[in-house]
Amino acid sequence: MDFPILSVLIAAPLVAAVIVGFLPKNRPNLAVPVGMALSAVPVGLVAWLFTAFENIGPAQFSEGKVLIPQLGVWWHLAVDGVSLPLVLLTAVLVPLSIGISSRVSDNPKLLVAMILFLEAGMFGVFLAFNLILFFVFFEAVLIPMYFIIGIWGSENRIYAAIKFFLFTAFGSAFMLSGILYLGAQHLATTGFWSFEYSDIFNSVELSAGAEAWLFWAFALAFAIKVPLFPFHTWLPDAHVQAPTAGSVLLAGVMLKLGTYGLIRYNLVLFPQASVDYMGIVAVLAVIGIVYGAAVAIVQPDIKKLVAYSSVSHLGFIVLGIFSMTRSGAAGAVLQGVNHGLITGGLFMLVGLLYERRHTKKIADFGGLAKPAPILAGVFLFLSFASVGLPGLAGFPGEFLILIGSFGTLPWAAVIGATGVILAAVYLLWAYQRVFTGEPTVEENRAVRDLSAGEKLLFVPLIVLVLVLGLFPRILLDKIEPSTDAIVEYVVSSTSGVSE
Amino acid sequence: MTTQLFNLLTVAPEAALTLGAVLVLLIGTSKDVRPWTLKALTAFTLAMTAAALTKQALVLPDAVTSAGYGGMVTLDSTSILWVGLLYVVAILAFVMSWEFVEDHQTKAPEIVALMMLATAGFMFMVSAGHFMMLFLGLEVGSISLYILTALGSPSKDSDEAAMKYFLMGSMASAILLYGIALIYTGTGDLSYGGVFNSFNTALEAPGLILSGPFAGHATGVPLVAVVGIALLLVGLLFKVTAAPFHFWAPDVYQGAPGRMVGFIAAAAKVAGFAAILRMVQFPLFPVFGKVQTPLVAVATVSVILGTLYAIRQDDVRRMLAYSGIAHAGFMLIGVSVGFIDVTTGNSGFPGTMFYLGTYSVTLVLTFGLLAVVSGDGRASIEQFRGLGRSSPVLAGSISIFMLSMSGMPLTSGFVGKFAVFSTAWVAGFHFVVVISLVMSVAAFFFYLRLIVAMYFEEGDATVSMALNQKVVVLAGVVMTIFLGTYPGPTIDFIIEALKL
Amino acid sequence: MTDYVWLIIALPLLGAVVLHLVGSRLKEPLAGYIASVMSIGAFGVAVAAAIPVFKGDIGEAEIIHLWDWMPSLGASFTIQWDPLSIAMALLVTGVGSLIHVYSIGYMHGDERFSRYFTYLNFFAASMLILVLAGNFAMVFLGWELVGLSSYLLIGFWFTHDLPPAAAKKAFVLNRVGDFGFLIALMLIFKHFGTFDFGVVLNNPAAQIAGGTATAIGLLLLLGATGKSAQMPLFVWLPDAMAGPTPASALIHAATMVTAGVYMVARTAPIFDLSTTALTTVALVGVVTAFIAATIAVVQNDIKKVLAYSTISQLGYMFIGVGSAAYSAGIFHLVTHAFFKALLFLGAGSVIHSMGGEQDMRKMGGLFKKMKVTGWTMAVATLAIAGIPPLAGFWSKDEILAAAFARGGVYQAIWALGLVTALLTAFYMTRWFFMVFLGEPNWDEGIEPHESPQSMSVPLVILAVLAAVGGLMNTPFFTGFSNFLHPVFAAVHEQHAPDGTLEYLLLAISIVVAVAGVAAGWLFYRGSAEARAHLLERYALRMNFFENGWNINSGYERFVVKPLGTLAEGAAEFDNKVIDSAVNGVASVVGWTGAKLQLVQTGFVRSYGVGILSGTIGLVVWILMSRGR
Amino acid sequence: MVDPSWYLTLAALLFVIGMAGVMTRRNALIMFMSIELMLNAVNLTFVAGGIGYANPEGQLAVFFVLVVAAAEVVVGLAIVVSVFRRRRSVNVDDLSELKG
Repeated sequence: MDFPILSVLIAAPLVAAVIVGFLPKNRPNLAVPVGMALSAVPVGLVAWLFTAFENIGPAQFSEGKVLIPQLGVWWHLAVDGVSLPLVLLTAVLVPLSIGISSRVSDNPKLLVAMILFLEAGMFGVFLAFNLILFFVFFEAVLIPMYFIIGIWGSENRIYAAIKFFLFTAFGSAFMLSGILYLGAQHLATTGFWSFEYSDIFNSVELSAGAEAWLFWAFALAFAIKVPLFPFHTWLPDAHVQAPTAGSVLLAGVMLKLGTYGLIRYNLVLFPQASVDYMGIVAVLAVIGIVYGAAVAIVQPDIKKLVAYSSVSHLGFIVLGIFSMTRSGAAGAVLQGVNHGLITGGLFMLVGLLYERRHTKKIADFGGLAKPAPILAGVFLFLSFASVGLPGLAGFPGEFLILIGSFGTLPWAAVIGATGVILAAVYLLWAYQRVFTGEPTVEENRAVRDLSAGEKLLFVPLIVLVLVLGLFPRILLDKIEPSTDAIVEYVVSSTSGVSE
Repeated sequence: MTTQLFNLLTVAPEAALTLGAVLVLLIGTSKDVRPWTLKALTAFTLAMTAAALTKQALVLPDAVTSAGYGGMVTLDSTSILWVGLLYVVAILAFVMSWEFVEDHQTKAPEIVALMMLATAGFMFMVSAGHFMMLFLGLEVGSISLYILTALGSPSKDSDEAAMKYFLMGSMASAILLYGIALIYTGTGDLSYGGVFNSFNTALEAPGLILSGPFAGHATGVPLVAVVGIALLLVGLLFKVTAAPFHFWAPDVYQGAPGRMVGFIAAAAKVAGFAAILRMVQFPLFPVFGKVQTPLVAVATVSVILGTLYAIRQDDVRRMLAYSGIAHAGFMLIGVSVGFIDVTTGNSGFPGTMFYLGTYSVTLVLTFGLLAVVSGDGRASIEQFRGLGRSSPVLAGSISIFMLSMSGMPLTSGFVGKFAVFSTAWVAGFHFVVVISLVMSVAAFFFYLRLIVAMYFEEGDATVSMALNQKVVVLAGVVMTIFLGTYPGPTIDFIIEALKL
Repeated sequence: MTDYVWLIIALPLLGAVVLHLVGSRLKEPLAGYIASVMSIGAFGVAVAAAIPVFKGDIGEAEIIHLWDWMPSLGASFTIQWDPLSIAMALLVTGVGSLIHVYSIGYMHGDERFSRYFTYLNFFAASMLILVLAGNFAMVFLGWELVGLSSYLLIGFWFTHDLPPAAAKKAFVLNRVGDFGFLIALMLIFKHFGTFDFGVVLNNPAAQIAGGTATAIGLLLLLGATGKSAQMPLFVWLPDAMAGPTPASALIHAATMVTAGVYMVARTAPIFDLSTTALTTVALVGVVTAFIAATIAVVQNDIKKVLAYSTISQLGYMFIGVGSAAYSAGIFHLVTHAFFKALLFLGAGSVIHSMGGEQDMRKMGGLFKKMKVTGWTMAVATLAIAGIPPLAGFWSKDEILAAAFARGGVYQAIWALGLVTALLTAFYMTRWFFMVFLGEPNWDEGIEPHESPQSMSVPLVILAVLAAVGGLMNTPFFTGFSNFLHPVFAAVHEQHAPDGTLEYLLLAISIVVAVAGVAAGWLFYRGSAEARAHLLERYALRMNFFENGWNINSGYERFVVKPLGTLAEGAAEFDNKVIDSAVNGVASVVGWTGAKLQLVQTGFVRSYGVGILSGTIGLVVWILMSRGR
Repeated sequence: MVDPSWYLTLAALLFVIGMAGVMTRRNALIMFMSIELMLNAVNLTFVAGGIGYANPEGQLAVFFVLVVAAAEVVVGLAIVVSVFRRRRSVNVDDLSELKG
């Protein structure tokens, strides 16, 4: 691969951010359109990558350059079936989240720049094939999100921002110690430092004990990011306080950093431990599914409701990953993308509702479907997608996960399936309370429907949700070779999985 | 090691600075010294110093190591590295605090001269080849710092700070000196080389050097010498504000004139660490095993205490003082790693050196920026509210420096911590590393507080930076990011330089 | 040969999409025409594609593979074109088309006219996906999509309060059923490794033991009870009457609610392996049939009566398939579609002419005003009451006969079924009397009138079907079951007994039906006072039945409330315990920092002490340390 | 001659006394004196060592120490003066505003 497409992919948003930064001060409303235009570049690059991508297991487009030779830190990027869909998701969501911020009056330049920085960081996380490089990006994405929440958030933003930052960083600390251990082991066995994914995978032998604690060191970091019960409490605060763009990217992509890490690192580097503890993780995941849904039902705040629904959905994804089955893993990756699109869209709608009514309390709404039928329609569409209605994007992933996990963890799959009922309860009830009935409050009668520009933002989402619902193969063909290979490896190299 | 009695080159930078200081004082005696003369003279002196440094660096390859004045001072790649770092700190300090100088017409020459003398003193200290030289350099530097703390616009705070600094400092140097004396009584030598040899032989053949008065007092390294080593380290740890020898630092940083603190803090830290590294690399190398564990303990305590203290501070300078204690701890971890493997040169020192370099530069610049906001008085965090909007450059740079100190990836701070921790892990300090990592997470809280104040909270603070300040700060930012993203060559360079 | 059947699904879907995109710009009737054309077109295609099968040119099922959905699960968009799916497809498209046409008149003047037809077309497409599916995954797809369209149509008048709530209730209770369906799917995949009918239903005995079959069967039954409104999940159907009446006719009478029956029939090979599952199906059916009938007796809402009678009739179908008399069950499904759709449309026409009035106590004597409706309703009533030779009689009788013939517990089922038949005849007669006969009790200002052509024509057509439809399958001519036979060839299907017993049973059900009608006639012919007098003596029990055996309030008390409390508790726990723990850690750290500050006294001499102690410590430690 | 180790012991005693002085006395001037005492203890040690090894370095060191001590005292007194000017007291316990 002569053309360093991946490096360019990471560089593009950075350049874009700088360009946005140098826009004339007196024309603040320029930032959003320019930002959207520039963020189309990554979309194009990813589209090209998507077409050039071969449906094979191992990572492709690998490119490397040594950064710290003494410590074996490389600028090593590559993409495989696990990361490609998430890269695609990121590229798609960023322009939308910029577009949804068009009404931000306070220093939009900085906001757009931050979003673009965030995009670069998230690309980095998905593409890095060197543990330190991965960690660097994994931490680096905190900064822009921290600013996004802290500057453009609502009343309680500072608390939420700091909580988000410290909570996540806390987990990463243990992961870093684990990474150091792996590097040191590599030094011990081969005589030189290396944090290269492949090197560690190939030449680091781990004792059972070491593998166990490493597994948990990594798992903690990712579990907090996902977030897995009981490490989820930062999520509602962050979501409720964050501006719309922040919530979209937080739910859409950043939570997937965790699930991605679980597949890429926990499963592959610590297979035996993963198998040993799959039960425990599955328990947490299932608790997350039911618990998140239950809490969502009674949320008086619609944004919090969507946030808790994320907890529930991410539980499914983790369950799929730790089902140690092909369909489970493939479904997990697929569901990561679908959840990103659907929940991202829901958060965009919630943001629009907030713009119109300046409240997030469900009780303050009611009967909005009359003044704003299209908004209501899109909301209902995305709700059903989120509920996992077949034919829409939410279903295939969830279905694969349940089918897969039933093979190895039947009880988990059965309990998890109740989440399907609960999802219908909280989303449809919320829809009923917000959109149906006769609009009683005066403000509700006057609510604007989607403007043309806003409609335009949802077109790609709706199209993708339909396409991925009916033709999930488009992604599955690219995902499955990689996930199958991973699951094969885990199952074959360990004992204890009975499929 | 080529040794000739008068090798001016070995002391050229120090000499240049000292001469400059003397000249500044001389013209300072005339009533009306214009600012620009002072500026010109300072610039000239610094240029001379730079020239001297380059000359040293150029001749170095021919004479790998040379010692002047009967081995009182040594000139090798390491010492050049240290002297150079001190020089950078000094020049940054001059730029950041020049307004301070100009605000105090009458005292201006003294201030400049003292800064030069302090630098020179510390340079001697780090390039010393002899304990007496170490002590003298230390004292010259420290005493100048005492004065700088009290000088300028005297306030109750600066008085108190100066008094505390002076009392504790002189007590510490007394302890250090006593340590030297005991080492002398134990080994009969004051030159690094001599001490090194006697320790070596003592360890090879116990009792050999026990001729003379102390026969039978000890086997291996004589007891007095061991006590001496401990006291010596205490003296040096005091300078680098390692717990539990840190008490003076917060009060001094908070009380001293804000625009001076950067220099006061950074210079002492660099010199102290340089000296400690010198010690464990050369004279104390044979007995390193004895001091390793205690050093790790001190390091850990410093990390924990520094972090926990800093969390509850509302004065930014005081907060940074405590964070500085934590940083001292981090670097001490690197020091106490020592040589994992001498042949591969795989040791904690390069990481520590990198850490020290980046941290000290960051420190000077940060304090400078703080002073831009809060002047010489106390720097309460409220003063920073809303700066993110009113003066983005300053706020942005402060944020980046804060993130670098907190060890956020993509900044040099992360690379330093990463290098130190990775070697520490190999050395087997797993527990220490984990604790440090957790603590550095807790540390995010107070580093981020400043960002919160500047960006997230409403406020109408506005400030303006001088152009030259902007230049150096931006240079510092660039360096922070560059070393954070592509540190390979720099680390290589350091490793080369640290080869003994 | 018939690979164009995908058009059957595509046409209504196309209609839905087109109407959704441009519907708002269309003049009123046009949207209706488009939708109807699409539906009728689908019907035409179905007929065309069915002919070769009728002719017997195609022996076994034909599989048309469209595209892969989730290949690794053997889930694809595949159409299975066999007698069973043909029957269902013809039913859905045929009755559906009539209801489309009818709706043009019924929905006249509604501001969301075109949106209504969008949903109607969408429903048709979904239902066809369900019945034409070639694998379980696609069945599930259709299964959920009909749920969605039912949700949309029930909640069509969303500005009122009741419809949205009813819609949500329907969808959620369906989801409860789907939960079972989903787990059944997991089991199926675990044991068969695919969802393809061809593999799963082709001699499943090779793959699964009786226990698994029972599990799968019961789970599928749970799914069916949700969709087909059986015990204990039937409570959503009466509420679903909040939707437009034609929609109720199509979805909640003729087609969607029968999906469960279709499902059981389709998976007959699995049920065939487990008597337990099969018996459970029959029991659920008969219990539901009976309970619903008792409730129907005392309802006063013209649509509620029909809703409960639908539940009751679905119960019959479950008895049928539960007695392994699959073709009988399907047969009743078809005939019921005819007369129940007819009844609903008639009710719709009545409501239409009464200006939205639904309370039967305010009707009566409409027969003179609405001749067409009146006559057609008379036919329908007799048909459902089981009066020969109308459709309902044949199908119901065959089911009961089969149940009787199966013996054992099934004969109890037969008995209860007979009682239910009596009730059915009674309450339908009551219904007819209260609406059409007796003296008018209309509110003033209401001028009942016959409905427009677009409504009356479908009524007539359906009436004809309801009258003669039964002759498709009689003890004397078993054309329908012969047609379906290939589908159930592999399973042990239960047939009605032959000979004298057969005629005996026939006679019994005739007697029962007539008795029921007579009772109703006697009771409701008399004066309202006498009735009222009689009723209040049993008022208490009446209330119990009127409230549907208090099942709704039972759910409210024992399911909804507790779950709500649980959720509240979880939220509380999240807030009070987990989050507090997180913040607790932070505050502990802060507290430590604050306490430590006390050590930094500010007194220089105490600093000295600190340094001294540190020094001593270091000295001692270094002296102690073993290292060299 | 006396065994040099006695000198060391004495020096150690002096040093400890000096240190104790710094800890215990409130008056800045007396604290200076205590520090001087510590330095003199050091000197004594140096001299003793010099004698013990019969090499001049020890004695030489003493001169340096004396000079440094003198310089220190000068600075110290200057600071004391400036403190006294403002607070009319040289009691170090009054200097406790910077804390926490």
